[in-house]
Amino acid sequence: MPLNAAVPLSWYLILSAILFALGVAGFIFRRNIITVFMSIELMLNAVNLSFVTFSYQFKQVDGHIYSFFVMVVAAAEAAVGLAIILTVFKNRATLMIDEVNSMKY
Amino acid sequence: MTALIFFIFAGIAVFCGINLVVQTHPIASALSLVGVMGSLAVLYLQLGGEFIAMAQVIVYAGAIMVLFVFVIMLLNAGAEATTFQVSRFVKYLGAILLAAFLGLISLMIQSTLPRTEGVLFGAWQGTTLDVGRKLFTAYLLPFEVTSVLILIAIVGAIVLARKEI
Amino acid sequence: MALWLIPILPFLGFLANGLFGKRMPKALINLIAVGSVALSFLWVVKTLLALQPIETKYIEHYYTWIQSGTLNIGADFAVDRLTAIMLMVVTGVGLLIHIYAVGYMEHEGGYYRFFAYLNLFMFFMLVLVLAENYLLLFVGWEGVGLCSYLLVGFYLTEQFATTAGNKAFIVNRIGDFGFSLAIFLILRQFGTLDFAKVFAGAQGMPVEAGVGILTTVTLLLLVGATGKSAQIPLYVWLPDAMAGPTPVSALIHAATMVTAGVYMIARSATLFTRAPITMDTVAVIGLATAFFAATVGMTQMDIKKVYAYSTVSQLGYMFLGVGVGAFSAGIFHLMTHAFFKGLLFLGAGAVIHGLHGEQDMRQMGGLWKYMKITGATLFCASLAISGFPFTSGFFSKDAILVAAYARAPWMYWIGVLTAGMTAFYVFRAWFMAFTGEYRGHAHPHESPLVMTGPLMILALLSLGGGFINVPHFLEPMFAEKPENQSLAWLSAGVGLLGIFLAWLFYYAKRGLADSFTKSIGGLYTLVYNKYFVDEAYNAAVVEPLVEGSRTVLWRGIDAGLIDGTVNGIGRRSRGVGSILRLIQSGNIRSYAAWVVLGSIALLIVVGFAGGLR
Amino acid sequence: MILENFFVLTLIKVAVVAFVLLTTLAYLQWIERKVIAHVQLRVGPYRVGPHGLLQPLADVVKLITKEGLIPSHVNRLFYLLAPFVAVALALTSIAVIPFGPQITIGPVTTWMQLTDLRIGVLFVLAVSSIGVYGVALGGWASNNKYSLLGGLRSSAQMISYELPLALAVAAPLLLTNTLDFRDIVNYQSGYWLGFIPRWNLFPEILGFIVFLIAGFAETNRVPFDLPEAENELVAGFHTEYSSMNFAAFFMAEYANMVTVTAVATLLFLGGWTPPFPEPYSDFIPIILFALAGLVALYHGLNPVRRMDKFTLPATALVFLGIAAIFGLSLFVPVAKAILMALFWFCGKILVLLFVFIWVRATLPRFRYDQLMRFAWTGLFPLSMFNLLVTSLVVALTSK
Repeated sequence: MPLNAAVPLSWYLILSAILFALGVAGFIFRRNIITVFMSIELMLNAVNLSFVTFSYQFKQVDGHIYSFFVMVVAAAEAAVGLAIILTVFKNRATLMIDEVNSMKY
Repeated sequence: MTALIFFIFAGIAVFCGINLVVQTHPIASALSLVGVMGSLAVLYLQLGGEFIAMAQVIVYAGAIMVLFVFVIMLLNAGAEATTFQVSRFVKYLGAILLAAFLGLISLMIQSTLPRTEGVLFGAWQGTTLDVGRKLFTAYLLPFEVTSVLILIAIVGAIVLARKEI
Repeated sequence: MALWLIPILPFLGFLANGLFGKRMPKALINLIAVGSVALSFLWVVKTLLALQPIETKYIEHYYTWIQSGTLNIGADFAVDRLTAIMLMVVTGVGLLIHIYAVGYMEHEGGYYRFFAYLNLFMFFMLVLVLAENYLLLFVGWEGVGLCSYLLVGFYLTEQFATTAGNKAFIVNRIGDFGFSLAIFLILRQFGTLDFAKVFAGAQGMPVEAGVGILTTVTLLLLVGATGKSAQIPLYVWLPDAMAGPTPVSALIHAATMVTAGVYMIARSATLFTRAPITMDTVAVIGLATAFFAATVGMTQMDIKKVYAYSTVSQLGYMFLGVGVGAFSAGIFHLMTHAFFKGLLFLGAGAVIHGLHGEQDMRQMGGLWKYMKITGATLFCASLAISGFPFTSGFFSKDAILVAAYARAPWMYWIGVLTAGMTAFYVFRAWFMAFTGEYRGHAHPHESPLVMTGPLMILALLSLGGGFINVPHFLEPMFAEKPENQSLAWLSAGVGLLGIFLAWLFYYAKRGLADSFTKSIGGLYTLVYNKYFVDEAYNAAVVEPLVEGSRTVLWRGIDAGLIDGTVNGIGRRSRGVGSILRLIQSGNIRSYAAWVVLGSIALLIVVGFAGGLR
Repeated sequence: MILENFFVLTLIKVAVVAFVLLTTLAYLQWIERKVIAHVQLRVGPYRVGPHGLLQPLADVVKLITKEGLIPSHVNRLFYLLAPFVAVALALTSIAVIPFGPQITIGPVTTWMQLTDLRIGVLFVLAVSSIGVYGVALGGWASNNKYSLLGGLRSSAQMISYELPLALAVAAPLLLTNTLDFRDIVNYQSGYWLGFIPRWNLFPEILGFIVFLIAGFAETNRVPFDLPEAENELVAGFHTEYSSMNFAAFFMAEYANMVTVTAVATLLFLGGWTPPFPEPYSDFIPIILFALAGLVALYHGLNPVRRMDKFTLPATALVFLGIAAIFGLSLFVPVAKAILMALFWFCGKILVLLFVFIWVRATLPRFRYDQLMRFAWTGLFPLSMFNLLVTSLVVALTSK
């Protein structure tokens, strides 16, 4: 297709799907808590992209506002989550989620 | 032009996303995530979300990820131990599941999305004015609630980060 | 006109005292408790004056309480002449008793609790009286039952008090069960519970010869009434209920609550008049109760027990009245009874108070020297209850008896006999307490003005209350029965005879009573032990129930069936869990993978099982 | 015509701006050294060229020719990436800064600005917010505890001061009700009572002060230069850097200074709008430069030092020439527009830069905890208060 043609909306959505899948992959395959956390952020970003895309489709800014809220929530989540990670590291001296398993037994 | 920009930044985003997953060092992952966010911001601009694009950069890349990098540096988290031991289920099925998931999603998107006009840069602009208008009229209550949420998060973070926990 | 203000005021008092009373000084508690009731009394007066004359029913609708399908139950209050009388009685007598209680409860513990309960009772009682539909009335009905339970068991450190409370509550449950059944039947029959609609519907129905729907409904209502108003066979709780503080006995178990059954029957007069069978049942039950309780009352030694049984018997009179169709007479007697029986109890309370808790009449005597006001007022009350001419009891009781005569003469004769016995036992009590020489060990003393004041007011009312021509006032609602003076005089004469006998036995010739009782020893013991009714109930109802529930319910159903099932389920689930446990690896990443699996399944379902467009 | 083409035009602009900017950065350092030296009663750079005017050139040569050494055990990629990121981000934000009004040269009509972004303010905020990565990465990558501490400090400090900065920026935005720099400047054009410029400075004086202080912190300048506190952590995050990498960090710092001052000028000082009404303001540059030239000439005619005979008259000539150019430009509208705008804009920026340098020469350094406490308990509430008051006023006055 010519490089200055319009881009179908579905491509943005597929891109967001790919990013989401990558986030899931990171969540599943990584052991470092921080990386896992970042994978979650990646998923959130992917969702935001689809929000914005839909908001383009419907020519409404609501999608933007949703993703704005997602950002706010992500910020709060990051603050608390990183604090938790710090605490865990302080007590366990490890960042590997598999080694933080005392609730398991 | 739109397509070109889309391809460039979509490529960057995907590359950085993959990089995030495969890199063993948290800092590398964090920076690739920042890359993803930056390119996503550009795509937002393309989709006419000027405010959300800037917010993406300011909030995500500028605050959240800085926080991540900060923590990584603070804990001086080294590279992940390469002993790749996950539960059998994940080891054997994870990749397949993901592939299936991705395929299904793409299929659904392709089959459901109405064949509307594609995205042309500047065809529609969700101006900051509109966002502000809506945010402070229709979405006022959620907005206030998020403020409460943030307050809670602040308090929680401080409590967690206190010395004697 | 803000009828809602009437019950709400005591309720606010209840909230204030119940929530913060613990930290409040007694003066403040009194102010709140008495003040709230006084305010609502004033408001009642104002309302009634404003509504004067209450020709038609005045209804206030506040909001739709229950709205489901065609069923539409509103929270609405109404005032008609019947309600007006009840309101005056409840708030007026209630106010006096509140004032009295301030003095009586002076030295009791749980002061604020007592007044909180008392206010709560006023609230529920007023709701009951003001209610414009059966459900709201039922709310008040249950509420007063609750308060009666709370107040009977007020001395919760005493075993007998708590058991008495339980007894009152449980026995009432039986009645309430019948009442609720009646409500359901009414709902099914008329599709509504509003008095106006129900009675309008009933107007169109003929007087039932056999047992029809109306008869069933009214009989069930009667069951409820017998429970609340302590009629045979459900009267057993009332004598025990005397375990509560005396103001409670006066307010709840003499003046107001126990008369709720009578009120309810009078309220449902439209239904009852169309069910002659029920009417006869009511009359017979009332008569039997009256006679029976009177006999028991003659033998009791505990002063409060005497008055309790007299209450039962007077309630029987009221039932007789409404049973023979003289609703106005019944209500009339309800009012006068509220006066003199409240007075009797308060007087008894004053005596007990003066004797530091002594209730046995054998430990009294010669109290006239110590407490003249109490004695005088009690004397007035006794005159009134024994139908001494031109006292309030004279008019009301005789209105009933006349109506009974019009219905069936034998009823009248038994009623007269009962009247005689009534006169006998009240004066027996009075003579034993106030004449002769003091046989007790405590140091009797007159009660403070705060207690004697209400006594005197009530004394005036019980003497002059008869001139309030209630039957005439209620004429637009219930057809008035013809007066028949000669019959009235007869019963009054019998009353005087009873008084004379009492004077003879317990004042003039004291030995006579004992020798007499000895001569009829067997009968006396039988009566003295209340015909062993409690024991009979125990053997017939309670024991089998307990035994049955122990063997069948507990061992059989509970242990065997239910536990078995539960354990079986537990075993099963443990078996299943042992398999499912493999998923719960505690490895967060495998969880995530499972989530992905689930979402894939969801996608397949939504996407290809026609979830799309 | 080729000039109308967007790309060509932009390229030309970029070339001009880049050249001017980089030169300015180089000479900014010279100015700083000079000013500080005179504040401290020294002469500062004096040897290279007259009054050390060629010093920056020498510095550049030195830095280029030095060996750019990479310590062992550093994370090579990030070590090299960090200065690049820093300087790139620092220079990026210049792109949305307008230097003057719309002008028309022959057929071409354009703004004196690289890109006209409707959300320029947000853009600047965004770029400055990710500017921290350069410092943090540099500090972390160069495997050195001092550098790491410097990096950590700088990231914490920048996050902390981002808030007051943003809030202080938000206040004038509320007044002007736009995110476009040019609209903001246009809003500030005009005068109260005919002679007081309608700058946001006067209603937003509090916000301006907060902005400046936060700006000091954002650019890691004294008294907030904790990341490179010599006496605690040798040179902070750029301890390990040498030659061009070091120069890149240096440039980044100065570029950030320029950006902050420019933004402050645009937001609070009315951008290129002259402080005096139209006819008078035109003569100010002429008078200024002419005076300077005359003073130089006077000193040149009766010199105190040997070389003054030659240097000062030359300078005088330059100044007078500039004055003449300004004078002539009064008769060429286009030239006048450009020159006036540039004069006032650069003048204000230079004043602010002088304040930066002045503060550096004057104030001691904060302690780290003081720095943080100051940010969270002093500056943040202050800016919040300012924002609230402003919004209240706006809400009450706007209909």
